[in-house]
Amino acid sequence: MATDTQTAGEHGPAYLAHHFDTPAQQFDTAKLAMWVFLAQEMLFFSGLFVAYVVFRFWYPTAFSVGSHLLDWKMGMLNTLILLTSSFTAAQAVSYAQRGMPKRVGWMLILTILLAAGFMVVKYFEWNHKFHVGFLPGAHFKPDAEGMVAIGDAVKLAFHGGGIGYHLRTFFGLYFVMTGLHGLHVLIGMGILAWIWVRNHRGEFSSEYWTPIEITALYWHLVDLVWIFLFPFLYLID
Amino acid sequence: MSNATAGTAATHRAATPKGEHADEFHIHPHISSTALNAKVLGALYFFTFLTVLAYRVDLGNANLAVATLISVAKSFLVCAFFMHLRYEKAFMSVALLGGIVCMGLFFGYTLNDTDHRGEANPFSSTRYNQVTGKYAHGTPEWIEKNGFVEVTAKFDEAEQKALEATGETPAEAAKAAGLPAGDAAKAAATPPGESAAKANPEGAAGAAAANGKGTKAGSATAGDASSDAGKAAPDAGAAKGGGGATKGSAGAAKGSAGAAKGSGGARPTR
Amino acid sequence: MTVKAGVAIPGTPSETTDEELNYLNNKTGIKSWLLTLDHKRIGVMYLWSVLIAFLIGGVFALLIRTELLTPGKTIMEADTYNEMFTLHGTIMVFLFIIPAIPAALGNFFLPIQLGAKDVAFPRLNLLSYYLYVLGSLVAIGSIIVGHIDTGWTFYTPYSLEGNSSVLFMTGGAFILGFSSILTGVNFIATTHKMRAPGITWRRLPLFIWSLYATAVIQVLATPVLAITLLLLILEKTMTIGIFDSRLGGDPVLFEHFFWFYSHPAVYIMILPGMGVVNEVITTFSHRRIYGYMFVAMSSVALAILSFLVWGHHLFAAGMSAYATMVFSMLTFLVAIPSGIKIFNWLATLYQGSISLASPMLYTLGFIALFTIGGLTGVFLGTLALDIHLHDTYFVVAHFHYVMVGGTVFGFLSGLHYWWPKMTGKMYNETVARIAFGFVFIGFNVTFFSQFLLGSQGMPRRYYDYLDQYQPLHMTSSGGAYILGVGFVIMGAMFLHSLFKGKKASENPWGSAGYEWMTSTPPHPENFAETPVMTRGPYDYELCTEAELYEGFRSELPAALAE
Amino acid sequence: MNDTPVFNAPNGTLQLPPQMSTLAPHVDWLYYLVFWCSVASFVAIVGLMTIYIIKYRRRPGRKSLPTGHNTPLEIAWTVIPLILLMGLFHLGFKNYMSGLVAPKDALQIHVRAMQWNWEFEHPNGTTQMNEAMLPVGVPIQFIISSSDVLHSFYVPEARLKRDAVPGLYTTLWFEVPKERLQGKKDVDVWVFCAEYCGAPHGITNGSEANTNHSTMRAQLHFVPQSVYDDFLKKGPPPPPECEGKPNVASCWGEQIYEQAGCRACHHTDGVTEQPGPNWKGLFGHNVKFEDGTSQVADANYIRQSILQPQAKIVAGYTTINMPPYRLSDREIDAVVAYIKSLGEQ
Repeated sequence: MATDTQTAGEHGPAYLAHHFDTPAQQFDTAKLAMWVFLAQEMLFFSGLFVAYVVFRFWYPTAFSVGSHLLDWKMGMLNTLILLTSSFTAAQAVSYAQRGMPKRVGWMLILTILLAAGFMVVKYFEWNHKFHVGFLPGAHFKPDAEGMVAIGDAVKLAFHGGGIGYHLRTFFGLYFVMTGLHGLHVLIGMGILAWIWVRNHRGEFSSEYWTPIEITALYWHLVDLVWIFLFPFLYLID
Repeated sequence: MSNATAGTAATHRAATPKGEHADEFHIHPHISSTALNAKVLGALYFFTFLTVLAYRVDLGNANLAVATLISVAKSFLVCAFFMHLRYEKAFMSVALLGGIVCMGLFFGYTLNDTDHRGEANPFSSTRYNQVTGKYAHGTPEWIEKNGFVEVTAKFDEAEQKALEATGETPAEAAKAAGLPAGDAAKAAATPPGESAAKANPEGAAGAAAANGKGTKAGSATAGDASSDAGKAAPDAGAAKGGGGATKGSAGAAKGSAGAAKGSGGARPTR
Repeated sequence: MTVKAGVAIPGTPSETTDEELNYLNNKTGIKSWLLTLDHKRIGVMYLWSVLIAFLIGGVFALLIRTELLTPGKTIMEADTYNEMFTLHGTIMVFLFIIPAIPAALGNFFLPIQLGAKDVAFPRLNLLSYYLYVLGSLVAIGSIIVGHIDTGWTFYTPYSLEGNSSVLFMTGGAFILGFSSILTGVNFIATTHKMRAPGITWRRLPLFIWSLYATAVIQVLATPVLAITLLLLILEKTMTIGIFDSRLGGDPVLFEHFFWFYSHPAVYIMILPGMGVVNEVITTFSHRRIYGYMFVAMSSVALAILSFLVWGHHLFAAGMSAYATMVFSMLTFLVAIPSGIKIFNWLATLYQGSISLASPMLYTLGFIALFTIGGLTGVFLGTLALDIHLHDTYFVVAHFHYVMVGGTVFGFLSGLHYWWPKMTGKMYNETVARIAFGFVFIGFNVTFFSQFLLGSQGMPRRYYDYLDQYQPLHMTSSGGAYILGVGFVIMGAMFLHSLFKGKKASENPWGSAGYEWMTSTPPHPENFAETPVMTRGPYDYELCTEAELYEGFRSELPAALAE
Repeated sequence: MNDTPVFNAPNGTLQLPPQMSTLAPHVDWLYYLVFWCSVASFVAIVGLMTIYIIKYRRRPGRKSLPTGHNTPLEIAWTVIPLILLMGLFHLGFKNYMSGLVAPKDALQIHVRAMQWNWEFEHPNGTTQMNEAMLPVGVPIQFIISSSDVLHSFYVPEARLKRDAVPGLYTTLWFEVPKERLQGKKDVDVWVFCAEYCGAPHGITNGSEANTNHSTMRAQLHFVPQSVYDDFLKKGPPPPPECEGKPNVASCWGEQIYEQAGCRACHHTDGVTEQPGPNWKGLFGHNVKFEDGTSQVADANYIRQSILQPQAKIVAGYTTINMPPYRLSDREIDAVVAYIKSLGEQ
């Protein structure tokens, strides 16, 4: 409906859609909708956390053993990376509000780079798990190195010399939780890149920066999810 | 009543602004200073180190609570400052709270089920039966026990002949006549794996021990069972009776590693 | 502007050039429909889509009832039968009943009733529609891929076995879920920020209140369906061991996850129907709704309570006794806001000026049938009775009384009520009433007999049954055919109206509602000028007699208008 | 059991099936309480609606009266139903618990559900497929589990139902009052599967017993305690229909083939090889397995295939997993005899 957008220009600035009366109304509507959408995202992840808590209470030993097989240093590194990227995203919004598009661009690039760093660390982590056979669910078949890593824990979490039944559940949850979070990171990187392009084109100003703020809100949610994932998966005793 | 007119495509917008923002044409946002954002980031780093520190210190069961509390504090910082929730209209917080309440319901009610199964009745919704010492069908433990066990089948040609003709196996006939030799023959004719699965004397004896009462039939079969099984049965029964007596089946059934496996060890292997 | 009917879409404009500008004639051609950002056109596209889904689901229903005429094989084998009821359930739930009122009628009338030019995010709205189409196609694709026979609940571990058609169906439902979420987000933002001057929260039409409550559920519950189906898909493809008992997972956990969404989903289905009833009952009683805030707040209360009671689907499933206790107690609470609504509707009729036009017939039908549906819900909430009645035909009858007697009657009521506004055409009132007679009688014959079947112990999803149940099954099937005839008559009536119908006036029913203030069919931007509302949508006291009765007399048969 | 009033209708009513448990009269009383309350509410609501429609129908010159407000009335119709409903909740929960928690001395019967059969295991290990002989006048606790998908153990005449969940034990109990025998040799009670559990793809007659969800039935034969004790000692005998036949075992085997649900997958016409291998001519023939080995189908092979079907999978049959069937020795021998007789034809 291109014609509508063109005629819409008659009643205000170009970025004001035809069905809104004021930029303030448009801005508030977008932000409100984004918060509602974030509530939706929370519920989406809550399903995974519910499953996590149920099985953690059922199989405490297996979960404890499982978490010791994860590298908490990598987890912490990733936490710091994501927290920093949240900071740069917040800074991007601040600079946009003050009308400094150059700095906005740099902050967006930094955010994307940090996100990429997060994914690289994740790649090495997953790669190691694949390598030693710590795969989700039915595919959980540790090789010799994996068995060494499990070590003494075998006595606790393994049964009759067979496969550790509930370690499979732990790794099933680990891969699904970090996998879905990683997917959100990737989607966020895509959106951030697109916002960077629009910023580069000069679409934003101190009067109009709604998309930057909306994207930053999404990015903070990705950070929030990781804030909980980190101790729940990596730091269990 | 109607104010619709045959308008043209380019109608004039109403001059009166509508909605809740009567005179807000320009947006006046709260702008967070770099210093504030940096302070928040510092606090977040601090909490991250704190949560790792708390993990290195063994706090027992409190570890999960501490980790959760620190995470909540961190998310509060992110929401309030990075996401500007402090400066937003109340509805944004309502949306967030609505989500949190909903999540709470999801957690609370699901756990109210999964963490209290088997409390009204030890057989109700438990993975492990303390009385018979068996895992339910379909659990990994059950599959390991029953899924891939070799059967050494034994088939008696004479028995088959007798059955085809009269409907009674020689063993049956002997049993009916009350001859002990018949029992022995029958026991021998039964493949070992099958005998465990079917006759299951330890199950019957266990039930008797736990309930303090066995049906007549149950005791009779336990008596009939071969001497080895008979010896093993009371031990197993006692062990499992003890398990059944402890309330909160939850402990025995769900503590995957500890209690359940303890009784698993006491079970006679098949 | 020359107007040509580009596509077969309702409200085919007449070939005159001096027609008022409206949303149907401002642009033409297929592209103007497929790429439209106009909420009205998207609403119309939704309407066509859900009607097609309803037709497909209805055909499956008739096949099921035909098969059940006799015990054993009547026309199909057991596996085909299982596929039929699965498709009937999934199509009716995900493709028809959830989007029917909010996405079709709601999309059309929410902005109009708010005096807004469009929903808050028109592009998102179009995206929702295309997600709906995509999800529907993927879901229906499961028929081609293979044999989908899990039932619409996809309970594990049965759904983990079998072929990949389950992946298509759940994948389709996953996409449909996002369509639903985005619509919900859009509606919440629109309701908050797009109201015309003068429309305060206390003057908000009750249809909007119910759509708002629905949207809240859509946003908060649907993501849990998404994650559930995603986990199911992952479980099936990668065996991650969350729902699969063989890997230490818990099948009952799947039921929790599933019903955390699917119970609130029942309110996604019924609340908009209740919203329509509020509009219709005031219009045809010419009376302000009794206890406006009570009715509005009962919608919100239902939305909140809907999250507290999902466990009543699991009473027999091996849930802990604590959980059954809490869930049963909370389930009874749902009866309170539902009861408030019914009592308030009765009080609205009291001392009104009641006309029994076809939309009102469906609304009164709704009240009667929803009462039965609600009261039988009390049976099912009572623990000891649920243990007997759960998963029997009693449950089937109960939810059809709520879903068909409630939502579908609400939808039909709204469709008849708003048809003139949407298409600019009137339909034949006499035929509409005949169709109502068939639908109402057919429905009751079909499903009342199922209450008896269920309490006698006939389990649901049965292909074959003991001979003792046959008389009631035959009655039920007979009713289904009557119901089918009713829908055929109705469809013919609407098609006739579309092409040959009399032109409708702006306010044929004499309603005080906001949406009747604009032209018929509505202006592309709903109101030629942003309206300023000086009264509430139900202030019949403030309307003159001429306003209320003028249009009414001219449009209806004399007998009605008297 | 508890002090809920009872509604006695041993042979059932229009709405409810016969009462075959001590719990049923209590549940039925509750049912009729809710029923009559519902009828009263329905008549009140629809009655008022009808009266209003007639009394306040649209007529010329009559305008609707303005809507008033009556707070006490609204509070009344909120609070009164709430109190009634909480009373109902109490009664429902009490009866639910009495169906869940069995008396200490209950006879324990293990029930295993599998697609599409019910297996009953008596305390001494005797198993029965799709039928069970049980004593009257004794509380019987069924401990239910499932080895494949969800099923639900539903006994309409006892007003009880409990899902069979893989990986969990669930339970219910009931007692058939002695009076229900009324001099008869036994009373039969149906067990249905109430949780959808599917059907094999490509079956030819879904109305056969134990071939899909809708025919997954079992019959409980309630007999006097003495008869039950006798049964436990001797195990299931060959059916009376087979007595006097030239080959008793083969006749019995054919019955087991029908009743235990073998025919859902195995045909005996010598033509249809799906879903499971055909039985005609099987005996004594060489069978090739998935792992490349082969074996002559003798009695021991058939025995193992029944008890542990996954031990040796015939080449080409990997898609459907046959569940293990725990038949008694005599029953297995009978099935072997039946398969043998098919080969000889």
